[in-house]
Amino acid sequence: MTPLLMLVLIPLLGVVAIALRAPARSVALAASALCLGVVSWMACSYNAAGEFRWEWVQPWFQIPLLGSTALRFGVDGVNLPLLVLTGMVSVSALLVAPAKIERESEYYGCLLFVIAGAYGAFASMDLMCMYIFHEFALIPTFLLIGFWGNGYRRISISFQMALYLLAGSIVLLLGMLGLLFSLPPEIRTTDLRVLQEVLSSYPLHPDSQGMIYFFLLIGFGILVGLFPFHTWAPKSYSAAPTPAAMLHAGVLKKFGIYGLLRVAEPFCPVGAEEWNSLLLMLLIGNILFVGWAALSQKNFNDLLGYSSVMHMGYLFLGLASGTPAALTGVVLLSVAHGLSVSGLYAVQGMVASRTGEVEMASLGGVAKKIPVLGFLAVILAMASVGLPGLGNFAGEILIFFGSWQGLSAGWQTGAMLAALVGVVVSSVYMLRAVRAVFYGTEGKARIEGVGLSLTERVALLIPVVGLLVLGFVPTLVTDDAAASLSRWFVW
Amino acid sequence: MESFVSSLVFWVFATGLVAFSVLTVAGRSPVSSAMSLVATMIFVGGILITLQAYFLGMMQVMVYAGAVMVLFLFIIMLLNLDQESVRKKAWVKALSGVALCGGLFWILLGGLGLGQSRPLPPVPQGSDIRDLGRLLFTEYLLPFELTAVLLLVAIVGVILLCHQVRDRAAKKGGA
Amino acid sequence: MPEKYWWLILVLPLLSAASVALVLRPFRAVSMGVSLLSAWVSFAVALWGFWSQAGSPESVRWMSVGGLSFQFGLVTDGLAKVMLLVVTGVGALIHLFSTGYMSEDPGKSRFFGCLSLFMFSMSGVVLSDNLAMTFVFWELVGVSSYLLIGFWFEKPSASAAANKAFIVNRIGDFGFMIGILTVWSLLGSLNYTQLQSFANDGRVAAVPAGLLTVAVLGLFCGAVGKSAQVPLHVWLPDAMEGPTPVSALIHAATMVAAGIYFLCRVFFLVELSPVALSVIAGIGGLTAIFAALIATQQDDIKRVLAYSTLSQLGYMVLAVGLGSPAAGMFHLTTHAFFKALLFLGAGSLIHAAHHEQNIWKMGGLGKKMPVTFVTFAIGTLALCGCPFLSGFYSKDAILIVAYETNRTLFWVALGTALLTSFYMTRLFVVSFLGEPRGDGAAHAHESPWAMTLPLVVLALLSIVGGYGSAITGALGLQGLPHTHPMAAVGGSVAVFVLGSLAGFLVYRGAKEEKITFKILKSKFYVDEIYEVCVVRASDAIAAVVGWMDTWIIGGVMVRGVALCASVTGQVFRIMQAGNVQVYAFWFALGVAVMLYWMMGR
Amino acid sequence: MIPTLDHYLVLSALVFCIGLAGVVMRRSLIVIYMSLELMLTASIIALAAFSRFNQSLDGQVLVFFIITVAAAEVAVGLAIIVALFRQRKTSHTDEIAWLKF
Repeated sequence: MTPLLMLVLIPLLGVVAIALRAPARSVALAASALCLGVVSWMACSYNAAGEFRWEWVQPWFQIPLLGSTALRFGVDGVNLPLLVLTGMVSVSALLVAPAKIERESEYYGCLLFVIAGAYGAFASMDLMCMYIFHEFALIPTFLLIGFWGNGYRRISISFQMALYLLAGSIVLLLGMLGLLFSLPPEIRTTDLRVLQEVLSSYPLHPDSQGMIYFFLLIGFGILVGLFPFHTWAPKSYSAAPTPAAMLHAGVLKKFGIYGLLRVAEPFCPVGAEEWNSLLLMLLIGNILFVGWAALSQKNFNDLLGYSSVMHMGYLFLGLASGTPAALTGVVLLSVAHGLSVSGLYAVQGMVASRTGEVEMASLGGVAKKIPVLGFLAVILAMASVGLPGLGNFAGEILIFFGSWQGLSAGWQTGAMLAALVGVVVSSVYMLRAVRAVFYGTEGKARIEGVGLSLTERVALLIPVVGLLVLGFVPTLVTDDAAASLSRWFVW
Repeated sequence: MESFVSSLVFWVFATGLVAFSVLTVAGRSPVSSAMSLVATMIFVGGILITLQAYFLGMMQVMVYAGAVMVLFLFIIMLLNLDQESVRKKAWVKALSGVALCGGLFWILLGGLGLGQSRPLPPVPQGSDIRDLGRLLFTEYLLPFELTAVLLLVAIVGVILLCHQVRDRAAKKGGA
Repeated sequence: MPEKYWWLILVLPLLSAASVALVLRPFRAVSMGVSLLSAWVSFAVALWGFWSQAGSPESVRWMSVGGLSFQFGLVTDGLAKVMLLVVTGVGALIHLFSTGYMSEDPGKSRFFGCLSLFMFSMSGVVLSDNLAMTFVFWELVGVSSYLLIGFWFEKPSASAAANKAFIVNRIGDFGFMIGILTVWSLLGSLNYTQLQSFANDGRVAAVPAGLLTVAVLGLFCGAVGKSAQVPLHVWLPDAMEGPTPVSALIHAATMVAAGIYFLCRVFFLVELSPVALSVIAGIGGLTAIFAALIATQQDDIKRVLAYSTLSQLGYMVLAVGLGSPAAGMFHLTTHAFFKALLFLGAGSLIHAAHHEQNIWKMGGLGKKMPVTFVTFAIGTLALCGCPFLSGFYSKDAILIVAYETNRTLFWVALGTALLTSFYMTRLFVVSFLGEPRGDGAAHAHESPWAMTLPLVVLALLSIVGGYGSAITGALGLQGLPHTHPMAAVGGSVAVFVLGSLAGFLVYRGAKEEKITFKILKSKFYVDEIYEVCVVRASDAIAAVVGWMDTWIIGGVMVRGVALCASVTGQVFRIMQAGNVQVYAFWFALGVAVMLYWMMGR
Repeated sequence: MIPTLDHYLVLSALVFCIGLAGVVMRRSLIVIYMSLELMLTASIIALAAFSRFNQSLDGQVLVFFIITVAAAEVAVGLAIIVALFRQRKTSHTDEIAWLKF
């Protein structure tokens, strides 16, 4: 019973317990806390310097053409931090989840499904298994937005999101199948580690690599919110209930990046080279276009959605440059970004529950009425803007230095400059939001229910403490990540 | 000499057949088209006779001209259908129908591979009603039984359709 | 093992800030005490460090991946020791002053927490031994100034000023990061000592001049952002929204000086690109004259002092640009003393006159507040360059350097000196002499000892500062002028006398503003220009981009796909006419087409 | 002119197309049914001709089956028309279009 299987099973058992009329919220909280315990135990006792640990294989079903698809779990320096991120965000999301809500058991059941899907997706070492777990986590998000979301257009938004992500998954599936079918039948397997060894010794044919990489890039890009395919993200996050928005923006979005890092970049290096200029152009769009779109947002919820899409641009910049430092920066920044975005969504949820208002124009004076919320919100806002001493900055500086090494061609430094301008733009809209919502005197929206309850304080403390630890001691993540990446990539 | 007579007979029947079939299709009132259909059936029987399929000729006349057309007439009388009123945009439908059938006829001609002179050989020995019966009850026994089942199903179907109608009428009448 | 003690200077303020934030927030007195203690202990360590020859402790590894590794070590050469003395010394005095000034403010513990955070990040800027760490503390200093400017966040103007400060600093840091990345890609290292060795053995000279200029100008752009030079100076006057001790500490003595300190720190790189030197000197001179002109027309006492700081910073940058960082640093040290004194004096005036900041509503405070009066007088004289005071020596050094190297900039500097003594005398005369014009000023009384003691100490320092050869000697920087050409020294004395006399004559017993220049009073309309062509323009772009995002990408592309799916559905629906014959027709047509196709006609 | 196989085939094609025209053009259901019968008889002619041409009786057996099937089909068809007429009082195809989408 390896810990990884426990990570997936505990939430599912939680769902079963909820189905058997157990009190939904406490079961969900217990399950996610238990998972966090398991994950942190794994994090502490992981000292294999980039090697794989706790591997576990369970043959699942045989697809004649695709070779043996099996439940393969494994952990190394790259996906362990993401698992820890999932643990932390899921606990803080469930702490923020409201106690009394109609149809409570389905609500917490869906949340647990999302958590199980996320754990499975990040822990799996098998192409198909990764894909299936990700789909497994998408459906409950669709339900969560549809039933318990906010805003009168949430039904159409949840449909748009579900269809958009399914289209993305189909493109992704095309890429995966292309990858599998370009292998000679006898060695065709979906086991990522075997694939990595096979492909590092004799790589695929260059132009088939180009095609595969393109499909994988667009497929993962849609799941993450790459520039032209990002419109579903801000709308669906602002329509989603707070825990769902935290889990989806904080954790599930990172699956696309993790996929690109684990599958697309190492297996098709020639393809990556070929599509590099396209990716750079799209990520400039991501940073500048979405950045300026964020500037024009009037609603605190949409602003967070646009800001999380914009920060994806930095992750893509790291992936586009492909140097060891940049890729390690991608791992670190995705963890830090996951924490800061989920924290900010938690703050937004608390402000919205107290004032019932989301428009920034009519908010104000929250820091005066609830000083603790103001204090923690400023820290989280500063983190997402990239203040040194907090995790995001360490990730961003690694990506900037790494991509400055990697991107030598003239105009590619243009992409770098765009990313740096993005830092200024992100600080402008984030500070405007903090000023509009927290500073100043009370706006039209009355603030009642003064003071943060203990669960809300803990829910916010988890990301803040995580960010501070990452900011001061980033080697917790970077050493193991660098070791595993150098083992996984062929430089 | 007798070949001249048989060809004459064929042409008479053929022209009659075509004329009356046009009449059934283009007939004004249903009764007149029913009557012309009876004539067509009789001419088809004749054609079969020229092909030395005497039993089938007789069958055609008796079953079709007799039973089927009587059924038609009975229904026409039962429902006392009136003249068909010409709809406003009728010419569109007529034109497209004629175009379709002309095109189909032209295609069929192309497909039939005419022009190779394929004279009809003399009828071999043993091709009369007895052989037909033996064939029917040996080689084609299964299809034969199936047609029996088919007819049974048809009868049950008809009863079911019409029977229900009367029930509802009675209930409506009673309520 | 005495090297370890250097870490105390960083660890103590950080611990005090963290303890105030997490635990001590409700206990105001305790948090004030903790922060005061940490400030004075770190000042003591700085003093010990200044006299002892302790080396710098070995560096700590922050992060290392492949070829790229970020270390965090301390540099403890002469320059750092002097700057550290200034920072911690002035910081400790201002901590003491703010115990009095902020005594009745409810958010006092938060204020002292932010002050400790600032001390941590400022000493970090001074002590860090490589470019990456300097950048880290650079941004931390920016954030702590954001928190302190926006201390009274209920006031919309304060939070707007805080945002403006942080964003303008961020724009400066944008250039700074580009400079760091270029230096790193050109020379491969970030560590100052290594870079210094590269410069010495000529590797830097081998670098293409254009790229080196870009790197140096990038680094200078960071200094422009932090030390509020002309293009990015707009945030400093608005930063006066913060409490006065904040203005004194951050916007007079320490933070704004970080830019000049950094320029002196990397001067071995700067001097290798003459283009960059001339740009730096040009911007320095421009800032000096520009700010001095504006200062003559300001009515708010803190705005006058803010613009005077701007113009003195211009002086220092001018000195560095003219190739003598030593003069710049010397002026920085002396300026820190008397500008902090002037700001604290203004603070005690405001505190006494019940938060009245307009000088035309003050007046006659000299008699009521003797200690502040005397100390403010000393500060004003030092700033104007009155002989035998510290200001005279440091400003004189810069004038001599300007006189020897670049004559036009010499006249600019001289003109600025004239304007400086004019507006300082105007300020002094209007606020201290004559009768009280506002009711606040009418029943002002002397501030408590906690506020006046630092004034006296700073006044002594402003007098003694000029003679401290120990300071100039310890700097270890080159470029201090040895000759004293008569024209420069004579000119500066003449200008001092002329400016103060004019100021005194014009404003003696004046009831309201005598000379008004519309353009100067409204600060050359720079704020309005920025508002229109930067803020409003980017909001317009944002609106267009936002509209495009929701309608073009979100609407046309996404909805478009959905639309064409439903349109094809509509088209096929028309075929299902419901009429049996139409079906028969289509059926027959299908058969015909298939036959036609099958026969390959 | 001795009638060869082609004559019969042309004849059956002609009758078939006339029947089809009737189905497609006429509006009343009964006439459509009659033209349907016409199409069936066309196939009977062709089958008989081939059976004669190939000198085998299989064609004729098939004709036999066609006739029985046609009979069953007419019975059910007319029952439907009767039921329809009783329900909707009409037998014109363009008034029977309730299955329209």
